[in-house]
Amino acid sequence: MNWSDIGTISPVVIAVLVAAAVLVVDMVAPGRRDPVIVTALGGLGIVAVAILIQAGRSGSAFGGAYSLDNLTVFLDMLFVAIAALTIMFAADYLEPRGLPIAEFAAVLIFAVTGAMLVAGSTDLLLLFVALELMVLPGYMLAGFARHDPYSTEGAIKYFLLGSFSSAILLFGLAYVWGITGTTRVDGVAAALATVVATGKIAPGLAMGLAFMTTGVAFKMAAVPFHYWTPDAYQGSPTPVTAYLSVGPKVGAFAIALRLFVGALGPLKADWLPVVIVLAALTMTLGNLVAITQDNVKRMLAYSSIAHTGYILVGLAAYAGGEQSGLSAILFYGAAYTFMNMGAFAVVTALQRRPGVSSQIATFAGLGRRDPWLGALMALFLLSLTGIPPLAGFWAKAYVILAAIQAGGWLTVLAVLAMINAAAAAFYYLRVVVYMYMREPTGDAAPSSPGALFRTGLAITGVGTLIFGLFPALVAAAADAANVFHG
Amino acid sequence: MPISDSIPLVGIRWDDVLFVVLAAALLGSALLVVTLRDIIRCGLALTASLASLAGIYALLGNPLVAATQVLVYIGAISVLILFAIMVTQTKNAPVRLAFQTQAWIAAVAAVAIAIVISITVLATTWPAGGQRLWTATTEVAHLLFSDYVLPFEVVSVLLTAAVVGGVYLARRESGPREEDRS
Amino acid sequence: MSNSLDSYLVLSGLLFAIGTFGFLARRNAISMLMSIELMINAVNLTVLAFGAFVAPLRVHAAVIALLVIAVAAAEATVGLAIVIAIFRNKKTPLVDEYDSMRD
Amino acid sequence: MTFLIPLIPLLPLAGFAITGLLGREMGKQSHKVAVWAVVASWLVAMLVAFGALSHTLGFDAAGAGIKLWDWIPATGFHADMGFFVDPLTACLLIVVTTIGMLVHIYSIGYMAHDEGKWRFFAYLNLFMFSMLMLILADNFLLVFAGWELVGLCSYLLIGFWFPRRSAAEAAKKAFLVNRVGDMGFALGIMAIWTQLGTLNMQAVFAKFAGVPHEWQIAIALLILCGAIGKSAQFPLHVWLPDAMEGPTPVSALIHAATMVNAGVYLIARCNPIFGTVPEVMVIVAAIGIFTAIMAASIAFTQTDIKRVLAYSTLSQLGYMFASLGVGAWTAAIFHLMSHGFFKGLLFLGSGSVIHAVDGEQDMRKMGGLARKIPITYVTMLIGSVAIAGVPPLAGFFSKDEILGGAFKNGFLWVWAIGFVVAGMTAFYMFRLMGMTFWGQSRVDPEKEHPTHESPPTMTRPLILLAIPAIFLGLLIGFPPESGLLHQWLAPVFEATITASGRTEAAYSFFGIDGVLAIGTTALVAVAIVMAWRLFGVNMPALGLHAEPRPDRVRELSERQGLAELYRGSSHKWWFDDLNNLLFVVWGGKLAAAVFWFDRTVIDGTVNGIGTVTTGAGMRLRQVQTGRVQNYALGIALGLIAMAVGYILIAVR
Repeated sequence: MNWSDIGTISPVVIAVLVAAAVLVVDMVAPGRRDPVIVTALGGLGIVAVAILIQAGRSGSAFGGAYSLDNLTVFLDMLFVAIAALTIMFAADYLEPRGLPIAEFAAVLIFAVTGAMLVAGSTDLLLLFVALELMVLPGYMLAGFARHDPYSTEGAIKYFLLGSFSSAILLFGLAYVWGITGTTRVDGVAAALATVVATGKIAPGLAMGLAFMTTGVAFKMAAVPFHYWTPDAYQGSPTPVTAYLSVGPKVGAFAIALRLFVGALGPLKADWLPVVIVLAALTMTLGNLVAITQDNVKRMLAYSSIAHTGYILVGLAAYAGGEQSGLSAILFYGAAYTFMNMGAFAVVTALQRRPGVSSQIATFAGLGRRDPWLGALMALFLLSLTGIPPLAGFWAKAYVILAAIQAGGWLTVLAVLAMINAAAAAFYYLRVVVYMYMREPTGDAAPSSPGALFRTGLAITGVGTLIFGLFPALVAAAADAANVFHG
Repeated sequence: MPISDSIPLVGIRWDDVLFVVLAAALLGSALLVVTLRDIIRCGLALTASLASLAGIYALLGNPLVAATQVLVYIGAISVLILFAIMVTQTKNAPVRLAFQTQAWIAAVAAVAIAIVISITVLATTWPAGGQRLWTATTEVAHLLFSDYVLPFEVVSVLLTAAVVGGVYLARRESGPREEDRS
Repeated sequence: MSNSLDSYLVLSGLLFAIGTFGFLARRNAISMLMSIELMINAVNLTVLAFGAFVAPLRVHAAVIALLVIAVAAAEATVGLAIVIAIFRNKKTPLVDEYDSMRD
Repeated sequence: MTFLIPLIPLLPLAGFAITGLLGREMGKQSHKVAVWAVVASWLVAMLVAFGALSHTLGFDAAGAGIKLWDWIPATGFHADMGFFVDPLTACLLIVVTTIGMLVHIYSIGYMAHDEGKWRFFAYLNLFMFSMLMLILADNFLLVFAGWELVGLCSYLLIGFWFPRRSAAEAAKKAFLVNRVGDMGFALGIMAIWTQLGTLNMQAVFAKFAGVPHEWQIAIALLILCGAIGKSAQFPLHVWLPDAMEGPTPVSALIHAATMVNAGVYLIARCNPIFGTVPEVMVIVAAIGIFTAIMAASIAFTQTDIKRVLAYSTLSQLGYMFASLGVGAWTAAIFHLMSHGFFKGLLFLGSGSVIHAVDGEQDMRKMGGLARKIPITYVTMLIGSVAIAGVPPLAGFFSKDEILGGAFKNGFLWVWAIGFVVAGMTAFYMFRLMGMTFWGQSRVDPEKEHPTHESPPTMTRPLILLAIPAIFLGLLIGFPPESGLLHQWLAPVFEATITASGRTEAAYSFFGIDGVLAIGTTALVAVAIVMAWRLFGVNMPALGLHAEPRPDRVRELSERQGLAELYRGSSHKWWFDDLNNLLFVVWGGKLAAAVFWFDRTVIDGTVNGIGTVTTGAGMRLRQVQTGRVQNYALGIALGLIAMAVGYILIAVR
């Protein structure tokens, strides 16, 4: 360890300091909301600057355990944005419920620190530890409304299943480590390349792969390892759901990139069929069940499963020989972050007053009650549906095009993805129908969120629109972040 | 006088005997952990199985990890047991039924997992020598603070985060009890 | 026997399976936590077994095992906190009674 | 002047944004912004269309485009945000902006008392934006964007009167069926991209000959799939009749004059693609002409005035498809334009009728309205004459060119069916006129009294639309096959026609063309007379009067077998009976059978897919039991399956 190593991970270090600072500020001025928010958002701003300073540079630190490259920069920026948006949306939600913003922000920033470390990990052990740092705070955030039975129930389900899957993942990692003899990702890849060159892979390695894939598939919420998603998402306080639906999900795909593409790349012919099956199941089940949901939060939870499926199509396309599949994943992650957080933010806005449910009836007549909120929700839902020219359209187009380019079975997968995208219109538009084609229900009060909240909504809305109209910028960044060329 | 490697006359190696004894203790106590009805006894069985594991670690030539195992887990497990007592001694939750209705399927699944692991392990030729190696503590310390210093630091952050969040969640405090219909 | 990697790996596999069974079959949240501890310890046994038989992994195994123990401790902390929180709300440690969200 | 092009869609978009977000505060004035936006857009569009058609103002014969920005310049995949205007686009611009503007004006009166007026105008503006994007786009992706958005607007507008359950159902059905077509279209776009590496339309057309033939067929079929969905051709036509649940201006604008034409436009636009695959062209012709006769036969027996018009629209769109299929490209666009005007007129007229009789749509409860709502009556009569194909109104020329094109390009069967459909069209249109405007009033007594002509904002667009319904044919379609329209569109279709080798003989009045025209006109005349005799007529100015004979209609439709055909047949009635037998009895039975097939089989399939999907979802959601250990068991089983899978892969 030396100073240049610290410099390389400076965004992570700063993020930890920000979390600490938030707690300190709360101790100095207990129960005050604004100093905490200013500290948290300002700190995240500094983190963002620290990340951007590193843009374009590349190198590794800690003897190859951590890699600074465009992928790290891209994902780190995304994670910081997710954290900032979550805090913006959470403040207005936590306050009326008497939940402390300081602990929330600190735990959230810890989680995001873990995600940022995941993005840069090129070491199996660091990857696992960073993953735990990402998910453990997530369990606590899910149960953050600790007097709410739903919140704690979601949290314990999430925690138990998450720990179970972590153990499974760790078991698999141990075998891969034992067989390849190193924890460094490039070392693993090199060892596996010789394994592949010399013939069949050993049964022990196959078993290890199975355990690892299961663990990662769980974190992504891929079917049939998705069960935690609907309950955890529905039970969590809505801003937390917004965070959970993008943060750990993008983090899980970061793991997939570092682990499957980086370390297990030489075995891609072996994990490709598995990913294809997972993608097909995930898209289809997520969509089919989402159609039947009457609770918008739960519907969005199932739909987030479906989106996992689409993203997996990009991974499969990569394994099928199409490099751009990975750029597609990154673009999808960015687009999904904005539109999905936006959708959850609107739900949050409606639930600002405690006791308002997220049943679809809550949305009745929203388009007339509050044209701005309605229009934004419609924008997010249409983008999630994949209607051009919004962000979600390009996201889907990218992964599907990559799959078609890869050819073979992936063409079938691409067609399946399109069928699923078409079916998805049903449940997203159902909400639009409620907003614009139903009379408002009596007790629905206007939401009128605060300025901070509105800023967050504006950012997600503009992001969804801009990513759709000018996708070039993000696409170029995603392309540059695809460091696995060649 | 050095003791010979194997038991005189019978010809079975001493460390094989030790291994069998420890393995049996480990599996037996682990089975007790998952089958005993009384949660306090479960906790005691868990302590026993973790202690057997510590023995196996020592047998594997890793006294440092064995020692850590004993220290950390005995501490952690006692907390678990205490907590189990605290939780289960309420009148509302007697330890009536320890098992899920799906216990049989669970048993089948667990056996299947055991079989899968065993078969694949046995079917694989490991790149391993036939002799156990001894690990010196200084080497471990050196490696931990060179190659693995970042994971080590991250674990410390992780523990901090766990404590911050854990204290918040577990803190007893008279707050407004909000019912959110979600 | 004690000088064969296979026997340790099979042993750890059995331990992992026992832990899985406990996790799937026990109704009490605390029992489930204990089962997870068994599973994580099975992983550590695997790691140390590799370390004891594969020369280049020797020292690494110990480091990994130590860090995994620490992670497990953090996980236990969070788990206990969540169990306390839900116990306050639901007044039961039996997880199959936590089923207000479904379908 | 190409810099003006982006204004055409952007003005309605701005109107949508302003009206949508601030409309509620504007109250009674909420239509102002929307209407002026469309009027401004119309002015610009006229200027651009003038330039594109006269090859001035910066346009040349091949058209001109404007690229706004690189939409997506990622590696290996490129698309621009750009517009392209050529004579074909210009023709569509004229139709879309003119009718769009008139419908906006009409809606001021029609929606005057609806409290959701601002929403309505916002949606209409959004629709105009989407539709204009669709026709102006210079690449397939942008077309697709417009394609999806018009579908969305149609969905919102069909369901506009949401308290009516049927409206919501209809909206859902329209969306579902359209998604099927859209998916085909999207797949087609992807196929184009994998084969050619570009999505710019002109570039695609230039390079398309180099694509392997099986891919050419696949691409053409997939695009056709999209066109069928949007233009409501068999078997994806089921949504259009139900879509009549929407407000009538919507039916006029979207479901008659503009959006449903998108499919026709798309195929015409892709003529270089379709020109290379004659086998697909035959499919296009077959689908088109089958839809034409099927829908016409159903229109015979419908009693809801808007449904008659809806089936009529299906039938006329079928004509256009048939025309495209036989290679009479210009005729298809000609019919698209003339149909847009007179069908828009008919729908707005029907809206005026419905308005007059206080929301009644059943023609059996109308009758004798000619004197009470004279402007509506006269303009609708013009529309009916035009659609029936009476010379020299617009429909005559365009329909005649289609039939002539089919005949001369060797598609005798298309011509024969089309010929029959021409007669049927005339018959059911005058059935509609007879039941609505002539004869005795059957209006509910309590609705009888306040029956009144609509306000000027509603009648003026009718009058304005009647003008092109009369003169459009003469103006741009005369002399046949060498009129203005043919000169305009020659650069667009020339290459394809030459490549197909079907350089038909020029139109000659005293050759086969004249004979065909006379034949069709005669049939139309007979059909009209037939309709008069059965359903009545009352045009004192022309000295025409006949009372409706409902008893006879009933009797004819109840009569069975050929034996009765001759009973009491005098020479005078023979013709009448035969034709009535054909039209009313057999036609009625056929119509009933087709209707049954349509509602039961096709509709049932559509609904069935929805039910099956939901059912599967319901079953799957039961997996989520709420018990965490069931979930864990699922994960464990998944783990075992995955381990087995990986081991199988490893030892393979």
